[in-house]
Amino acid sequence: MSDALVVTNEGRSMKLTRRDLLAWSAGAAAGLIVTPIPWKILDDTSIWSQNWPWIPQPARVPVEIIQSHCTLCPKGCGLRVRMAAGWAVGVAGMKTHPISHGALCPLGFGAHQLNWHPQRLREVRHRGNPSSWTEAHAAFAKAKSEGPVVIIDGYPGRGASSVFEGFAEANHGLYRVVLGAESRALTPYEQWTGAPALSLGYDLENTQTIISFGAPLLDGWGTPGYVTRLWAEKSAGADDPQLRIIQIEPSLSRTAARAWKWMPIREGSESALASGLARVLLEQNLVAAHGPVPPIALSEAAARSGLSEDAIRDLARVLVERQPTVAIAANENPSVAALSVILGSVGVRGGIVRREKIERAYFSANPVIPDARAVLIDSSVPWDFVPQTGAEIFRFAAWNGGLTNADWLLPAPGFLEELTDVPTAPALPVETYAVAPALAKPTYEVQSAAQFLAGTDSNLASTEKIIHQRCAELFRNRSGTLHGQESIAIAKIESVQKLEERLWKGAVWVGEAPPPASLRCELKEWPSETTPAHTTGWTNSWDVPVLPPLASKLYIESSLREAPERRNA
Amino acid sequence: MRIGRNAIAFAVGVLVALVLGWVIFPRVLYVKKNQPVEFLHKTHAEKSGVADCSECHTIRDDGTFAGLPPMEKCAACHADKIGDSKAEAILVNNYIKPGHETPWLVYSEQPANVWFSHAIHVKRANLACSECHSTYGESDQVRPYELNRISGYSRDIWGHSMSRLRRAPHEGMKMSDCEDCHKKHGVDVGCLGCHE
Amino acid sequence: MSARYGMVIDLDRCTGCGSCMIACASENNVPSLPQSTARTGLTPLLVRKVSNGEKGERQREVFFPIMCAHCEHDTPCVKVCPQQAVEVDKATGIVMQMPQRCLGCRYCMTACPYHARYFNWWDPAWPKGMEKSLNPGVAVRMRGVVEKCNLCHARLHTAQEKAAAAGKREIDPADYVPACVEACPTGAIRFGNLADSNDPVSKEARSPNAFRLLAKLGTEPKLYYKSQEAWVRALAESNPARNSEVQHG
Amino acid sequence: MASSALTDARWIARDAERTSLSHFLMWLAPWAVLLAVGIYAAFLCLYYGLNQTNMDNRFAFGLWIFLDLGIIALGAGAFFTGFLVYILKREELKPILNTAVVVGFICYSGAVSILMIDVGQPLRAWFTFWHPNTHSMLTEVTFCISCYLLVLSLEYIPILLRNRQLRRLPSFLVFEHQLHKLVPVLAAVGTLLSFFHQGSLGGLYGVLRGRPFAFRTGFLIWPSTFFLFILSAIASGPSFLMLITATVEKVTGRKLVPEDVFRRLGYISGLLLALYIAAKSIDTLVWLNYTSRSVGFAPWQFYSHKPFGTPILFIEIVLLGLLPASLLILKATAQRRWILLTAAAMACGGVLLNRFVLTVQTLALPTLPFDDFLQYVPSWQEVASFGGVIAYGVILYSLSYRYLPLFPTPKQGASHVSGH
Repeated sequence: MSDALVVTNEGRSMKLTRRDLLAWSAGAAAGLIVTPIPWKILDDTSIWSQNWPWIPQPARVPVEIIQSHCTLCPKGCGLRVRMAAGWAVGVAGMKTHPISHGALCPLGFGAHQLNWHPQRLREVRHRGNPSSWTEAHAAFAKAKSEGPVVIIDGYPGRGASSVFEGFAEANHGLYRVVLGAESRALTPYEQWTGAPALSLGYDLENTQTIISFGAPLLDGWGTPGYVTRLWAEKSAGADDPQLRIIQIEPSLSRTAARAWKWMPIREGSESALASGLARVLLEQNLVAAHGPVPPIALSEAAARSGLSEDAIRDLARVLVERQPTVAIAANENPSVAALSVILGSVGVRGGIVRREKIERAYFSANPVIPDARAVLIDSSVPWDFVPQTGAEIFRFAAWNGGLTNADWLLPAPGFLEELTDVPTAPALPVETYAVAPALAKPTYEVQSAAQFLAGTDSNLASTEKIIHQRCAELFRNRSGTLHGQESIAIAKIESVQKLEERLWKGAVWVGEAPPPASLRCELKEWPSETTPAHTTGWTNSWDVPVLPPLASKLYIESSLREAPERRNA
Repeated sequence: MRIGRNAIAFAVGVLVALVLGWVIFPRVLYVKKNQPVEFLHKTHAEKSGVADCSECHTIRDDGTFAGLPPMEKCAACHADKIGDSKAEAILVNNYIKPGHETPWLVYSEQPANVWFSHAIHVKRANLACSECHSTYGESDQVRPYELNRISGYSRDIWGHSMSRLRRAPHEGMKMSDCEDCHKKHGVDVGCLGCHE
Repeated sequence: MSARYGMVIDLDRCTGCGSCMIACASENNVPSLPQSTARTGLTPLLVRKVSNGEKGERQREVFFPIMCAHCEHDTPCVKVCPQQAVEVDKATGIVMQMPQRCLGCRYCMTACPYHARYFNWWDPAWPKGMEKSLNPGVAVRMRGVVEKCNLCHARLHTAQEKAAAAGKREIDPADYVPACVEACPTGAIRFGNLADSNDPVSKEARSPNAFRLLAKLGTEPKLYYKSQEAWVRALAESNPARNSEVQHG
Repeated sequence: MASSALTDARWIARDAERTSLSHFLMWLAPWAVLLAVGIYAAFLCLYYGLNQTNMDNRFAFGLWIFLDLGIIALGAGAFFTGFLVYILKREELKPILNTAVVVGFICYSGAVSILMIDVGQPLRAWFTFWHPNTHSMLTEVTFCISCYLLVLSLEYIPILLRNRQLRRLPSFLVFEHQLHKLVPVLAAVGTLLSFFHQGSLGGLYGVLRGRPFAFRTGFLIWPSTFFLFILSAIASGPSFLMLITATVEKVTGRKLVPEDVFRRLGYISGLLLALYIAAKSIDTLVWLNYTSRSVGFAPWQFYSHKPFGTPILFIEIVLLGLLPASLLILKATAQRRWILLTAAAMACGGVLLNRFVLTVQTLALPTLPFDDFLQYVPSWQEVASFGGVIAYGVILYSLSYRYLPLFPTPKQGASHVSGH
């Protein structure tokens, strides 16, 4: 009762009571339900969560597909680049490419993102401090006026390479090359055949047995698509394949896991086993050759490799079962090369052949450079090449590979950012030539080493000029065929312009291989054993110092591959 | 008496809420923006005799839709001022002469996750542009672009009526509107038929 | 006509190079985040290394590309999603995942026996400028939603649009090839219409060496594998292994 | 006035004696801290996303699913007591009715809030209501739980309105009176809803064809776990209520409900537990010999991963099932209060273990031939938000106990609806 009284009193008074407030808010709440406020907010916030402003979305622009070539390493695989608004938004392999057959290495598929890699070199740096191109030019001009310049090239045979050579000749400098593992494996033949390593290759199309001493044949060796295609068509899954791949390797690598036969041996015993095999072949007259006989007893070869003597004998027999048989080393290994010679597979169809008639061999670079005023390192040189010299070092690179002793770090064009030509890939049996035009807008103020040199020396031909000369040469020689959307013999092409048109659209010229017999080989004595430099699995097919961000899918977001150990870092 | 007082308070509450929701809220939710140039479809249809939408809003050979015509298209006629309207001056001086694209505000802009193919709707289903874009093609004045502050969408997606009950034919471009039309034409494309 | 897109993966041809994984991620604008690990990363296509557990010379390894198997019958993820963010497309048989509808409850992930569904634990992000390299056809997903293989659906869109522009109803099969299929250097991954008995892929799917993982669950996956090696085929039926030789991808 | 600033006496029912405010606040303080930490953890999860948790692509459900299933099972006491009192007219259980409602409300609101933290896109959670997939157990769960939470709130309000101060508002008095008439109806509705979502929570894992360890066949669309969950929930619910009440009696040092209520609850709990264990055993046998093999999996290999060996099966069925059941039923043991309570605790433990096995172990087990067994340790954020929910429960219950008539006070009769 008392309650009621209180309330009526309040009722007369006009002052708001707690009760009025409660009634009011109850009404407001009830009213709100029939307004758009709660519902629209519910809807719009959910839409907002579908389009968070901080999440980047690709622009709606038409996509254009352009055929070109990968220039990140000397393999030069054919590319299908998806371009949108002047940027590469995706890469795939060029199906019509006569060598790579539409294949790329896993890293190639992420290459279009490399130009924005956090480790991209964005500015000229001098001993760690920001500098400018003018200062770099001045410093280089001064250096070359004071003494000889050594130029290191990691990708010989390009137009840029001949700019380097031209400069070296004109300025009493030296031109040196750093070869990839595949080419290094061919160098032993140089002194036995007189043909430069870079003119040699394996005629794998016609090979029946490959004995690989740790070469990652199915994991980025040579031009990936070339070998893997052969393997897939002739070998994969078959119990008695047309192409037998025997992998000699301490651990079960990708190649070993997929090879026809895998023989685990002790670390570093490749040479011993190769010599041992050669000895068995010679002693049991399994081969035509009669010498030289390797100075190693079968027992020793067995002891060092960890295989039984019988296993080695059986292996020797297998090697001659299906010939031609080539022995391929992971790196420079004279014993393995000599085994190929004993097997009689040099200068024969399906063996080691000569693809072009060039006589001059390149001098491969020695890190120790005693008397030079300046060393210029092209961006194609692997980051692990660290010159030991007192000279001033000009290091071109698109990406920063970590620690370096270079005085100058000079930002080079990145992926698809400059016009370059694509010479024959290492270890191929035929000559090829292609062109990779500049597709993407240069992301930063960059200069290639060739541009840089041309800038210092006005009467030096530019890369572009040389490429045009080469096209003209190709047209004059009238040999070989051009593989584009359709294949056409050079002889059938009307003009240089037409030829260039096709090349700029991604066509590949393939030369006619000289007869195998043109390569003569003479092995006087069994080569002394050398311990080859260790090659690191998949990354040896990839010479740029950084990996595309998406590579993390392979070795961080999955355990498909081992993380490559960072060089110098 | 006691009840009465409560009822009044309650009613006041309801009223306040209604005003807030139906009158004030829409004004707060949407922010009005003006087009960079006062472009009139009607004028172009009449003066320059552009008869068909596709003359400017083309579909490329690969089926992709070019959307709004690029600046060159305008420049073809408006390289120099035609007449001396204010809009004309803005177009020529601010965009065509310096060669900037005109930053049009697209009323029917859909978010990134929506995939809409004009080719399929126009060429295969033979829908008239007005089916979705209403009579905008004949508009003789530009209306401001209204941006939803929360969702960032154009108001045209929801439609003008807040309740969505009294909205004009061909108004509204929410997913439900697409679905209704698909149902009407017996088309079933699934989620990814329209989403990226 | 209603297609039933599926794949046959020839494990004998797979060298485990991983090209498909990167091509997939690149096509679908999948980010590579420094924080991601093998547990939390986004790999709509994941190649897993499996060993036969033997030692020495007799040791063998095979690589299993694992992706959404697009189960045809009683599809586990479709059944469990509370708000229809997953559905089997009638026209193509593709199991579709709608990130914009997804509320991130992850029930579908617990339902999927192949662990082929992935959660966006972080907001996607790219190094400065790299967003320019994103594929225009595919919308980037946001944090807090599930994603998986949609069989490169953006490419189907492009093909459909092209067909429509040419006034055709059916797409040209050559216009619709998923990124992984396109990328495989050895042609191990084959893509085709299982409903069409003349399609080489559906023929292969019926070959004696073809098998499916966990087919015994009765969900009719449309992802087939094939191998000449018996121990590999045996995996299809075997119970989960406990030995640690088995590598976990 | 000055005195009222220091004390909250005018808010406490006249006939209930409660400890001093300061003493009460001291009791709340630690829980408040725990709650604060929990809220911070929840904020981290919502703001930065679920990378704050330690879940991953294969362990996509973590601690929270176990927590949700667990507390919702224990919260079943609410609807079940309501069901017993209003539908089965078991008047003698009336004294614990209010406490049952509050506990239920706490469990369910806690579960829902945890759920909202643990989905990736809470802003879109309402899509489930707008675009429901009627085949999904989770849809059923979402609908039933949110509806039942509403029901619980409606049941909670009248208790709330019986607070001494609030009752002074006549209109509320009327409102409360009306609502109170509704309560039996609400109880009925609640029972129905609860039956369904308890069941669908079981179905949640039971339907997972892709997870042979959890997959069950069943009746119509419902796998056997659907029914097992209902049974186990109503079995553990009363035990949990008993534990709560006993704890409150211990903490406050007051006798709150007549002893026979305990024994009654224990007896019901015991009977249902026995029934559940029987059903569970049959289900397990069927699964071992039929279901698991039907999808081509040898059932025993699921138990071959330490620490989830066969002992876990024994503990779940015998040690924390059969044993407490008999202890609760048998007069000799049920007489002794400490045995009764221990048995109740074991019963709850058994049901919790069941939820754990079904959720966590299922995810840890491999499915692909080359999968391996997974480990998962929750991050502190997960644990903290868990703790936060518990703290929230304790605090809300303490407040309710202090200011609302949860238990009949000695002077009061059984019926005390409105007025005074």
